[in-house]
Amino acid sequence: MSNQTPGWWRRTGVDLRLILMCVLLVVMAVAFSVMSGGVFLSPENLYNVAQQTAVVGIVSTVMVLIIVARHIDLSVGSVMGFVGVLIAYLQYTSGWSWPTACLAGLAVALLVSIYQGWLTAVLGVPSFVVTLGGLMSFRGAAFLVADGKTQPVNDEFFQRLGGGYDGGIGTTASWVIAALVALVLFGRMVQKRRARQRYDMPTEPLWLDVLIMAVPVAVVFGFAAVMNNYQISSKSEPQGIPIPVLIWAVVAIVLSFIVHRTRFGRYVFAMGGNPDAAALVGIPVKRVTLMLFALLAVLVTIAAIVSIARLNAGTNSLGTGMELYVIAAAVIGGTALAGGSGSIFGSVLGALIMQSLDSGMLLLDVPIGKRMVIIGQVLIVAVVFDVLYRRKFGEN
Amino acid sequence: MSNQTPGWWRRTGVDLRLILMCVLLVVMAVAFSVMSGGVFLSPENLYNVAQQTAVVGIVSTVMVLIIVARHIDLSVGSVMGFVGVLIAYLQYTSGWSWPTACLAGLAVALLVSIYQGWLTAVLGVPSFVVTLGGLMSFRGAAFLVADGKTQPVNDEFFQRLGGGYDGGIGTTASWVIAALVALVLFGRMVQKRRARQRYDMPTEPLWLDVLIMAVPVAVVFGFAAVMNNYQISSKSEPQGIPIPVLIWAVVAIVLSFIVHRTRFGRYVFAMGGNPDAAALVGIPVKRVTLMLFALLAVLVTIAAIVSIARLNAGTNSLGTGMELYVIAAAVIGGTALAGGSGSIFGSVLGALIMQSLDSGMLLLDVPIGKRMVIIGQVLIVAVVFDVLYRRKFGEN
Amino acid sequence: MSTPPDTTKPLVELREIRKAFGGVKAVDGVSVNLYPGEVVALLGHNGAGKSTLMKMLAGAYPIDSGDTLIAGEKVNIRTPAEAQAQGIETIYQTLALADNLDSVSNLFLGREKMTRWNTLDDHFMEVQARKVFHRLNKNFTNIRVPVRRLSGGQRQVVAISRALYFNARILIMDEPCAALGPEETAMVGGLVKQLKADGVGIFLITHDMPDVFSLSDRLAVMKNGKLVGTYRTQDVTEDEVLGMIIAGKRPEGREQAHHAATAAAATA
Amino acid sequence: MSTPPDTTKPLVELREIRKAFGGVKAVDGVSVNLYPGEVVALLGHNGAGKSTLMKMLAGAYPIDSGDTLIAGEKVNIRTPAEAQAQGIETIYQTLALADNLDSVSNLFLGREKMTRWNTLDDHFMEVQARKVFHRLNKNFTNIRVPVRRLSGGQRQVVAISRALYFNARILIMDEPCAALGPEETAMVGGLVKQLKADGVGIFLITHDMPDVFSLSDRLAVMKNGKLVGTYRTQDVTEDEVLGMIIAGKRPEGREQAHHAATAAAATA
Amino acid sequence: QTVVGVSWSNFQEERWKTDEAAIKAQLEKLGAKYISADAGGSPEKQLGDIEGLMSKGAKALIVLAMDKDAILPAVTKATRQKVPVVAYDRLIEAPGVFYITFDNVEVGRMEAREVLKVKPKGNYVIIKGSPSDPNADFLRAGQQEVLDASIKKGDIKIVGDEYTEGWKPEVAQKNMEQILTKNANKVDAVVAANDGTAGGAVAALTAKGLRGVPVSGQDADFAALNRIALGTQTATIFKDSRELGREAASAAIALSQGKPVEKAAQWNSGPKKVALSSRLLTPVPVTRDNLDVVVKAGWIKKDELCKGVPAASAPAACK
Ligand SMILES: Nc1ncnc2c1ncn2[C@@H]1O[C@H](COP(=O)(O)OP(=O)(O)OP(=O)(O)O)[C@@H](O)[C@H]1O
Ligand SMILES: Nc1ncnc2c1ncn2[C@@H]1O[C@H](COP(=O)(O)OP(=O)(O)OP(=O)(O)O)[C@@H](O)[C@H]1O
Ligand SMILES: O[C@@H]1[C@@H](O)[C@H](O)OC[C@H]1O
Ligand SMILES: [Mg+2]
Ligand SMILES: [Mg+2]
Repeated sequence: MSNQTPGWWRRTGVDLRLILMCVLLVVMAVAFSVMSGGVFLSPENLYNVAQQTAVVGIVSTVMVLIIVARHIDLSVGSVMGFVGVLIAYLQYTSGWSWPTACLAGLAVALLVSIYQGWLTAVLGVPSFVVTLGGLMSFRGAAFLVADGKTQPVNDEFFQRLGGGYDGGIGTTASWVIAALVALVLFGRMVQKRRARQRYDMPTEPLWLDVLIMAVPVAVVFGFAAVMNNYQISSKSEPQGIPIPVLIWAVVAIVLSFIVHRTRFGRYVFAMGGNPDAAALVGIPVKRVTLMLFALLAVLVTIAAIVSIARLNAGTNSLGTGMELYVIAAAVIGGTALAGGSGSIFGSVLGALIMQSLDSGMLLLDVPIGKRMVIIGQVLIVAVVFDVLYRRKFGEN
Repeated sequence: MSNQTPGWWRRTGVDLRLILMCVLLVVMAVAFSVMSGGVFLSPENLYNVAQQTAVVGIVSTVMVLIIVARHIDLSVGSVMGFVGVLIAYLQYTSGWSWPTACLAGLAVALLVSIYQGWLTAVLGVPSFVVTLGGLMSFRGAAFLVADGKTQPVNDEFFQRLGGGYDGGIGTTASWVIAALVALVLFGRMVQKRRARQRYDMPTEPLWLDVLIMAVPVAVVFGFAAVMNNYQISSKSEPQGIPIPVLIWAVVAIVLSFIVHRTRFGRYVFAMGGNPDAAALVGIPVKRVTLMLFALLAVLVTIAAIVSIARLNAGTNSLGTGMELYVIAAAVIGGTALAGGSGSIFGSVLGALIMQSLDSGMLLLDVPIGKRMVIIGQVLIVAVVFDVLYRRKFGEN
Repeated sequence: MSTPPDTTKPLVELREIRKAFGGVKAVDGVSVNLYPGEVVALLGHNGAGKSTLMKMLAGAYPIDSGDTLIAGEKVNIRTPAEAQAQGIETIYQTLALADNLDSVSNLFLGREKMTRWNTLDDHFMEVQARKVFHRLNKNFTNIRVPVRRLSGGQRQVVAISRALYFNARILIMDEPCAALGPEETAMVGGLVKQLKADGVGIFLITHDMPDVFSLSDRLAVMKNGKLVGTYRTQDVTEDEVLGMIIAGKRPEGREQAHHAATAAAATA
Repeated sequence: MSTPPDTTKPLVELREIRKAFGGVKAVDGVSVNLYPGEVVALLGHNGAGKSTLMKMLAGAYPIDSGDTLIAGEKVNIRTPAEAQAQGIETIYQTLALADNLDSVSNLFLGREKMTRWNTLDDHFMEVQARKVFHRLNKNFTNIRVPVRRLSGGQRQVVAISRALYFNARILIMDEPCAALGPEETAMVGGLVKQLKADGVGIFLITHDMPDVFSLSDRLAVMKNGKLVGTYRTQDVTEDEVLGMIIAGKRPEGREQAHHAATAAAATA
Repeated sequence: QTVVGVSWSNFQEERWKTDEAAIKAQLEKLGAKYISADAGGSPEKQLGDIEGLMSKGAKALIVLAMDKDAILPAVTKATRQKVPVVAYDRLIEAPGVFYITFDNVEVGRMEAREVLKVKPKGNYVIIKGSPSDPNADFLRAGQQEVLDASIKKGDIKIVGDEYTEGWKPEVAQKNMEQILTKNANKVDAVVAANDGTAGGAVAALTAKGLRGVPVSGQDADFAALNRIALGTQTATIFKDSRELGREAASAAIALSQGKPVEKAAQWNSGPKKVALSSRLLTPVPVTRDNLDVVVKAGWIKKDELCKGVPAASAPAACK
């Protein structure tokens, strides 16, 4: 959806900026690996980084859409904390089963989100203000749920959602999933070529289309292979893809689909590009905004579930400050704060870059103070790069 | 500068919204007073609230201008922490005198701010991103200064700047200042009437001008009287106006002057109203932006000084999360996040409203969770009110 | 489009329409109607209320009071989508394009063609878009670029195409040529004539007198939110029209025409 | 303004000016000049590069290559402020007003009158503004309201007044009447004539042929960033001008005029 | 070379720097390698940190838990991989964990006891820690145990009991000011959760000219020790983190080699009653009278301790 790519890159539908970001990620990984004596690229560390990134990554995907639509949500961290503690509380203190507790959590998240969406879409209060208030309020609410007490979560199945000891899907399932992805990508390519031929539109040369398809397929298989190579010493089988990462992947794919192939996605971009025009051409702006906030609620709930499953507990500090990382991931991934442009895949890369940086520096024993200084500046550098790129290729 | 006032209010140059906010503040104060058995309106509590608000209030005044110019600064809390620890460190550990330490702190703040301003003004990186990076980086820097160690501040004169035991200016000085304010206001009124007559412009009836002048004069004298009524039992003389409040007042007056009476202020508003137009009519947009960030640095340094003087120490957590309160105060005070409109006096009211709410609820023993929920929602309510007001009086 | 339109019954009747913004009476009791196959020029000074009146018909603003009849039936148009459902298409003075989307997406914005799996049918839309744009401008090929990067004229082409593609019964054109060069302007003139022939009713807002006289059948002049009068274009001179716009002075001895030109001719 | 201007020396000479945005050659080797007391109309299709050329003269865009001479001297105009210092005033197509400020502030924006204590002299500015606005529109009194709330015509009055108040030597008018009704347009026409008489040189961008023929001394036509030609207005017909704009075809047998109308007459 | 991973909760309190130095030194002495991570106060992040330390090859872990429940997944993972875990300073109640601490509840008890000694009767203010740090509640519970009897008797009245968001001194200061005002300054003693918050409370008291109100904290922050020397704070609880660090490091190495830890004892008085091998060090309350403890222990230098203390009123340790 972000058509900033020059020359023939544009024709292929590949965003050069994202490619450059992938390169950045790879360079970073290799550098860290060298400096840490190979540890960074070990299956174990990659498994860790992948699942550590999942929570921020899940929320970032939808934050992209929120920002594209010219909104912002500063309350995601607090709401996630609130919903997380609530779900844990309902299981631990009230003894609910985990599915009921999660549904209740979702219901509350929807209420919160629609309340905030309503203030924004219908009353016209800027979302920055609404969610700034929410940031404070719902952190308080997270405390009130269980009076500040940590709520352990003990259900073993539920814990798997967090990607812990039994939280990988195993080798077979990992291979199957990789194969499925390859199949779908292949099918999509064939379908696209057919459609273009049917409408007499020029198609790319076959080798190019195959290449464009081959790269992600290779990445997926590679990832599965690495994850299938990581075995916890006390277990008989390797881990395979961690469940949180699987959830994140599904979320990212669904959201990409929404962006590229549904009305809702297109309307979100149109609203971000020119809110007045969107209203005038008959887009139900208020409804779309409310739906967007509802979608946010769903993903925040998922993130809350993964988060407490991973921690085996809901704490009232859950998600504190997360909004900053979520927004940063979206922005590093090329989402423009002015609205109207952004990409889901970019947010995935953005989240990975930030987490790799953090994990990598941890491996190198960079002390906390310096680490914070560096992460902040890398965020800026990433966006400087984005700004210069846009300027170079003719954006005003 | 915010010309949203209907009917004859506009003619008088009085902003109806600010009047309504004053009313809100008074209502709140009275309600808290009744519920706390008169404690809220006691001189002692008013002294507390006034000086508790000063730090946030000082930074809010300039945050108004930043937001008016279509920027934002999320790093104020971290930068204040950084500069605060630095000043304390230079005094305590390096043994510098307090004025030198403060100057060094100011120099560092200017460097930081101009670096951020340069990224924003010259490179065109959105200030949201730049200062989000700064929020992380400078919190790390605050830790690095003294390796996380609390730095006590012992100079007695310096401590007075924080408004503590000897931090009031005493009765006589308080009366003198009140009288001076009255004189200046009177002079301004006379001068304005003369100028309008000279240019053959209609003047308001004398009684109205006198009334408009009388209200602030009464408030100032009232404030001085109350502060002169607060006596610490172990002291022989009442406190009088606390120094931090005096600093805040001076800052607010200077900034109001800048807004209304200087080119710089007008340019900031013009840039916020229409950045393209501002550049086309020949306003040196980059220079003005850099100056704005420099001004911010000065005020953040002042706030840092007051802050560590008040706490008698610089701690690495100083100012954590403050950006939210500062922005909230500006926004409650009627500053529009879309840029182009806002008022310094509004930010003063906004800061007072938030702090009164917090301090009032503390007096009433409202537990922390509920307090957070309420403060967040009051922020939203204040802006809902603002939005509805603007809508009613014909803003789009 | 193949059956000849019934040109004797008004397509649109606006009756005593009013609209105020705060204290400003932007539109103040205006009645005007439009017949199939007819072009009514809406004239008036800046701020006369022309755009506001049309925006109400287009569903962009709610009406304060007054009635709207489409093909004789009273309707209540509350949103742009409802107006479109009535066959009303609008070319806004501000173009109303989503700058970050490409021309194809803009053409179909709000009315996307979906595949049978209810996903966007991008290929179909692209092919259709090429055809439509080609009609107005042969050289316009970079239709997959965000419209932000197009020239003023190309942007206007997109906006005009939006209104044409969906087979409007009623077309509102708010200064469609303001940003256009002479060539493009001539093209739009040709289009208006063709649509007329197809039986579309057109409201045309313009400040350009030659356009008024070459394209419109009737003209309605507004001043300060009020209607000065409605005349057959052929009955008035340019000076008389300017007199109405500037001074609000009705030309002497001219009869107002509340019927379509043809209808008036029939009853005459 | 009282000494008669020297109309034999060009006020502005633009030589081989070039400007590209990314790959687009917006202005491609254009040379044009302007004499005191002369109106040069700048014509061309949408996206021809007219606004870009003028924005370079106004200091809004940097020039890629080419020379600018003002009153015979080579200058390097890098910012709008530097252009103003050269006596160049511009009425932008987009008006360039700060919507949140009132008309008085906008009139003086960037050139505020200061008191002797270096503070804004609001009273002086208000009094002056009343006079200036009055000249263009007698009914324009709510000058202390943010310009956001003004009608399109009133906003244009403010923009035009900005350019007039500071005694321009050179005036750039980029479609100044696009949003104006006939009355206001006539007023602007009158103003142009008066400024001409005062010896001001004017570049006028417009799409309106009647304006071209009634106001300009010479006309320069651009197409796709290149100059098609420069002619004395009285030497060409409307059809020839349209031919140049649309097809880039130079009229046969007409001599180009690189001198002011008067100068050309003198040498003829 | 054995690699020992240390996971810190956050470095905001100044004591952890000392702990770190001690652990590092001891590990070096034992020929082991120190690697570490800091969770910046986030339990979520701490999980990732521990995973990172293990992938970096840590053969033993020392964990300062941000949240004793939320840390369990990482600890389980470690124990399953046969990586021994030392619960450092804060309890982690999982089988197999070695617990070494100055008991937080005990610290709470001491904080209250020191103040109670000086002011057995009167109006008490409790300044609690961060509402999102479970230790705040342990401390509070310990304090309550000590004060309970006097409260029931009516000797002591709790006139203020506030959490301190993020352990921030400036918040503690504001809260204290409001509590003072509410009670017309009739406050006789303050029990603060740590030295940072105690600092805020002292600043509030000083500003009201209330000198001589007993205030206690914990951590033996340099700034707090200086206050004790100056007479503005009554007591801090000195948890000699160098000892703690040293012992923890030795324990980690022993465990990683499958050897028993010296002086270990069984302990099972956690909320879940899990039996743990443990080592409980005794925290030392430090007051004006025994300030020399910290100097003798080499914790702080005398000139730092006594900075700005007038000779006339100087405590013994400064003479
Ligand atoms: N959204 C709005 N809010 C407030 N006032 C408005 C709004 N829209 C229009 N107006 C006012 O209503 C009046 C009519 O405006 P309108 O745009 O209909 O004029 P117009 O005839 O289209 O003028 P133009 O020829 O300049 O396009 C003007 O006084 C204008 O200021
Ligand atoms: N800031 C910019 N960035 C990129 N391209 C630009 C920019 N400004 C103008 N252009 C391009 O330069 C060319 C010339 O534009 P310009 O605005 O000068 O045309 P114009 O002759 O003024 O047209 P109009 O009659 O529509 O005002 C166009 O192709 C336009 O798309
Ligand atoms: O020592 C204290 C620790 O126990 C607590 O958890 O965090 C704050 C510290 O001061
Ligand atoms: Mg209009
Ligand atoms: Mg132009």
